[in-house]
Amino acid sequence: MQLVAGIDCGSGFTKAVIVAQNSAPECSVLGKGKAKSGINMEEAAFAALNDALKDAGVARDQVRYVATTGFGRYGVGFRDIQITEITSGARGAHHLFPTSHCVLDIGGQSTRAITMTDTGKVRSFKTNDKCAAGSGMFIARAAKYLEISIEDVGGLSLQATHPQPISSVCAVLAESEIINHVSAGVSVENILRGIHDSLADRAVGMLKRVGMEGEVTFIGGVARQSGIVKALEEKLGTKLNVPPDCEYVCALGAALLGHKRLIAKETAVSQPHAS
Amino acid sequence: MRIAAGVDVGSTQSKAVVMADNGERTILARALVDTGANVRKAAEHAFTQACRNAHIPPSEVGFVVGTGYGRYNISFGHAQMTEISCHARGAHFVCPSTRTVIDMGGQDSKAISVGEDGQVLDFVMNDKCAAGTGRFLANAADVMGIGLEEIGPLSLRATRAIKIATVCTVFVESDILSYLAQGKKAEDILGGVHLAIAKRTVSLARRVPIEPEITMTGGVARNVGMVRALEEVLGTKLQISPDAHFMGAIGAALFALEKMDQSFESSMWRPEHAAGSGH
Amino acid sequence: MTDLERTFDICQELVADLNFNSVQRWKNQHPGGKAIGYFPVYAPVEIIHAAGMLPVGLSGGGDRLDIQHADARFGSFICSIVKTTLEMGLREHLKFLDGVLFSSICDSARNLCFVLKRNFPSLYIDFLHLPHNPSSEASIDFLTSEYRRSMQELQRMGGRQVSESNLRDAILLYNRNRQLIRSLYAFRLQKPHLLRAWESYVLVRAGNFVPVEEHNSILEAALEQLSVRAGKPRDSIRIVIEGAFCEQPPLDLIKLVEDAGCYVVDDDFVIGRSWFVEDVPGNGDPVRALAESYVNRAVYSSVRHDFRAPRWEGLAQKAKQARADAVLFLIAKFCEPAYFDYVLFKKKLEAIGLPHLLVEFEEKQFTFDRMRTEIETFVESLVFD
Amino acid sequence: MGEAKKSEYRGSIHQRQKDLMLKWYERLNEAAETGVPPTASLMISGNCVELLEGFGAVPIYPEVNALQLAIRHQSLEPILAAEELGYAPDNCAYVKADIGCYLKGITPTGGKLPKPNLVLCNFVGCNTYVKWFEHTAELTGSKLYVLDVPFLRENEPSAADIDYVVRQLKEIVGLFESLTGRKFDYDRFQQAVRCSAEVEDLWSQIKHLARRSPSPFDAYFDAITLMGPLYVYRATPEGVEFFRAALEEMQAKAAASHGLFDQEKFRVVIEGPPPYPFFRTFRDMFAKWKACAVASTYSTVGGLWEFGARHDPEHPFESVAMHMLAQNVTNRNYLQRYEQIRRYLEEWNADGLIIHFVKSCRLFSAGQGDMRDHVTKTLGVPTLYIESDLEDPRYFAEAQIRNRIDAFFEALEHSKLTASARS
Repeated sequence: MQLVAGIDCGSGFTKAVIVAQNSAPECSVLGKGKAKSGINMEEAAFAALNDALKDAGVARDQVRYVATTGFGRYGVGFRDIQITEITSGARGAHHLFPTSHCVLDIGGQSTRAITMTDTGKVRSFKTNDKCAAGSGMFIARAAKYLEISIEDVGGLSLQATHPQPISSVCAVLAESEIINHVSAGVSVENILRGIHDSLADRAVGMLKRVGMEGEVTFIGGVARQSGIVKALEEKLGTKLNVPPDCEYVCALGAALLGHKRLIAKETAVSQPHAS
Repeated sequence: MRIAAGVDVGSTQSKAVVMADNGERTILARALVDTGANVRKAAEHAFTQACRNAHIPPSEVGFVVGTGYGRYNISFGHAQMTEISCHARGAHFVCPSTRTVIDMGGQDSKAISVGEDGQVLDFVMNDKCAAGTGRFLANAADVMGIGLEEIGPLSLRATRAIKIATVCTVFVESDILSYLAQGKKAEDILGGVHLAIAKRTVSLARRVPIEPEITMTGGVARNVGMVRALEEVLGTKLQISPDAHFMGAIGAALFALEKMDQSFESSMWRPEHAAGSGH
Repeated sequence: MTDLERTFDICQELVADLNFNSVQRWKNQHPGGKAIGYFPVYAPVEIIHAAGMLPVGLSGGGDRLDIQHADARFGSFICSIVKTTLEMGLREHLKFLDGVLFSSICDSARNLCFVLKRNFPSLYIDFLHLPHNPSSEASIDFLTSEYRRSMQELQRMGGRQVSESNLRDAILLYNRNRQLIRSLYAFRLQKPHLLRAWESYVLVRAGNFVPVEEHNSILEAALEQLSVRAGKPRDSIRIVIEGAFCEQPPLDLIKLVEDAGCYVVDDDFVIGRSWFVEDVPGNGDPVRALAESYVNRAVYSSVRHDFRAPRWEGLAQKAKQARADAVLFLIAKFCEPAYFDYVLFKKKLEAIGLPHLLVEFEEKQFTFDRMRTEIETFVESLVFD
Repeated sequence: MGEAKKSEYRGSIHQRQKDLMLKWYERLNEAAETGVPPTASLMISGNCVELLEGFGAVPIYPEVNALQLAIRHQSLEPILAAEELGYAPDNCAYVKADIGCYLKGITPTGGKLPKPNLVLCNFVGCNTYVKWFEHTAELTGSKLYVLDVPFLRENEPSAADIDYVVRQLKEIVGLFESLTGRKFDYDRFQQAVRCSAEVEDLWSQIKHLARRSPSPFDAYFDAITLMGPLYVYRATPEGVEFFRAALEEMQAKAAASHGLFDQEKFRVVIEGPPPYPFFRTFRDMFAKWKACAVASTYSTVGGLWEFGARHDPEHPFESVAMHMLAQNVTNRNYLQRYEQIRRYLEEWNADGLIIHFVKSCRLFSAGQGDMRDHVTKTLGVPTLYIESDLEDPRYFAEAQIRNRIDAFFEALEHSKLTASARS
């Protein structure tokens, strides 16, 4: 049994997934783990991996190959290969929803729209540019300012009666807008839904720019917020695929791609004279 | 004796000052509360707190001037002034030789050229894409997981301040994260952040003539790292009053006292908005 | 260190020198000689040379100059090169220059021309209107008279009388210079593993700061040394870079592109140095020959409009000739001509099925993590199944 | 405050202005349906509408369409449509709104817009124009001609500049003849130039009325209302008639000392285009302080006539060329704009300058910080610098802009009070 680990070194959390190929042609997930990212990327990666090993009930030395992804992917010394989170996100999403050709990934620092081929290979992508108030961090900060916990954001947003849109495309100005809404006495629910609506608008714009078609898979930590899922579904006029473990999708994709590399490598070794 | 108050409702904190005039104008009390999501309440809270600190019932305060972005929410206020006028007036009161005021507020930073009577001669505020504001520092602290009060002192310990090219908060956050990932020291990153903001602020402040004395007002004046960085870029010492944080409220209270002295008539005094009537 | 590496080092130093020591050196050797800077993209350097002056190609402050004054003069949403150029002036980096020429490339640069004029009244500053209507026969007549006007200005501010033979000599020298650059690009296109993009970039850009005769020798020597350079091909995709014609990307960014798995087989860095696709004719009226070459012999560019030969066709052809797998648009932030052209370039590339990626940069950037992710993803999407 | 906040000049000419503009859109609709009259796309700045009159052709001004849309708060949708196509967030939003409208079939009145017989790019300083019309031609498949006007880099255009423009104008005549099959009517062209000269004279007189205190109208906000007829009808008898009526109406106001407010408190000069998506809100921010714009640079993009320049029917081609080269704010250089502002400040007796930076338009905005430096430090005139956009609603930070405007007038009022206390 070939065990491969994928580790996604994100700005907030590091996530690890362990996959194995059993008798089925497809890989299956044995375990997953998580650790807070700190100043030392390698430590966090190690902790997340251990957590995943425990979850899978396997030993470290059974893992044959480690693929890292995410912004800290180069900071992990024990990796075999590094892959960007866009490539891995697309691959992971494709594994979970094979009929989907389009991914929206909203993480702590950035938002990405990706389209891919039938095999899960990236066809085109777009990441949010300089002045997009479209990341999870932005919502977290707004929640802090509004004195509510991040877990409550999704639910509260759903209770909005008159959403107050955030029109600015710059995160700094958008924060000012929120403050001005608060000053003007707008309710927290309406502000939150406004933020979700605006984020959704921007995400839909990005999806259109990459040439979205068919069903959309929504991954990344922000996918947990029911308010934005609803806003997106309304604007797209279709249901979204939201994987239950939405924040593990990149780690999974990395593991799957790592697995592919491992097989390719071993094939090459066993057939040294093949052209 | 005339008693008046100034309330400065900022995006993160609300400040109130009660002043008295019996020939000489003196500060009786101050109060500081977090603004939070309910601006009206915060303003009220700051005001009553200041009255309590001054041992004066609110009913004895003859006139209240509101300032700051939340000024139209002060239900008990009699007039509103922008914080630009108030900071200039406050700084002139505390340090009469002030000719330039630098303030890094939560929503915008400003440089004000002040005349001999404390009047605003010229002022400039941050450009759109250059958030050299207090919020920028708060976000940097946030991203690094360090308390806002700690970043200034920590930045002073920088030995090799890193270079930060952008002052866009969105970009700077990813810059900081990648520097952390590269194993750079927190103090060096913060040293770089403070220097970058100082440079950007001064670069824009040059739109007004920057002449001594330069008084720094606002909450960021309590950040020793920022003060040091600004002094370095300006090449001169800054005046920092212990009341820096209250400067807007002091200025507002001074305007309120002047209003009670009916000799100074101006349309500025017209309470143009009942609270919440929208603009 | 090989001679070639030493040459790259020298060129890199020239490019990084914000004090223009090479210009100072030339002035010491030529007492009374004047140095005339020109803002990108193109200037008729032959005329400056023929007037006995040293043309100096300006290309911003790069990542070596922090802005302390210029932000107050040019606000948000204005590209970096405009600000760093003004900053260089305000911080006395341009004091070795006796004049600066601008041309009709975009609105920001044009306004900078007049802002400089106000702030540096003793500097000779001129604006050349390079025509946007090459379809009209009148454009050659107009540009000829525009060049003559400029020639008179240069003479008035201390240049020598430009004779036909001076100008012909200058044309020959610069024809040679452009031939050498074309050879360099042809070499890299054939053997990209032997000449990295940043190497050819500093080789070419160094010509902005030294006399053309000297640059010609540098290029000749480098080409000779390159012909015997050895190296192993890498597993890289072939890309053409488009969009960095004015503000220049940081050297680290160019290196990053290659490290991410790309061979840069063609680019438009410092495109003004190889502005003509063939030699400027040596016969006839040389002023008219220069004007006529601008109208009929120039490369396609986002700052030159020629509706007889659309720029997107030019890019498609370039990519085809370079056997490119993809096009990378490196666009300076707030560069409106590049932003606009991207739309029509994109349309054309999609029509011919050539993948592309758009990345925005600023000359003063230090960290490239986001870009690295995007460029690596792009390469991964072309390489992996 | 209701009275002071809602001040605006409302005369009978405002209704006439609306009628004229509607009629223009009707003619365009007619052209779309029948192919007659022939049309050409044209840019506002330094336009050569007289040449079209020589063919009985009607201009299409994409900028007018774009700004109409923004005033009605409908610009964001087409802007986003254009961004989906690949336009950058930092591209000129006028262009994006126009391209987006084309893609989505949106027109200002709901009527049809014709496919122009010629996309005629009058390049007068604005490099974005060239890109814009190139894209328009690509989209519509219409013939493109770029009329290249040398920038005014010296005080006066040279003989070579004028010759270059005149030769191109004549090329356009030949081209338009072959595209439409219509013969160019020189007499009609000359007549059009004559009308223009007359309209320019009337318009200039109107602008000079603002030198009085109180000014009978706002030379920024009201002037913009009158700009539509100025560009569409300048070269026609209808235009002459309209501006004659406008002048009479305003002269009557001026004679009765009727200003915009019960008492005009501040006189300002405004530089830069307005934030069309928040036109009303922006105007109210000045009205609150009883501040009247007595002059503006934006109202001279189409032509700068208050200092004496006019079209000349005796030399129609040359005078059209001169107009394009030297008599509109966009083709004049930045220092000439400083000088224009200085004259406004002095001769129109203004208290201060308002600079409105718009991110879309680098022609206007690149370098306005230097302009501010010049006006405050060299001329010693109070100046306010604010930023937003002329078409894109996403860049208008209302609370911030209001705060700055309030602070500016607070300071101005204070200095006026102390000045009067001292005297």
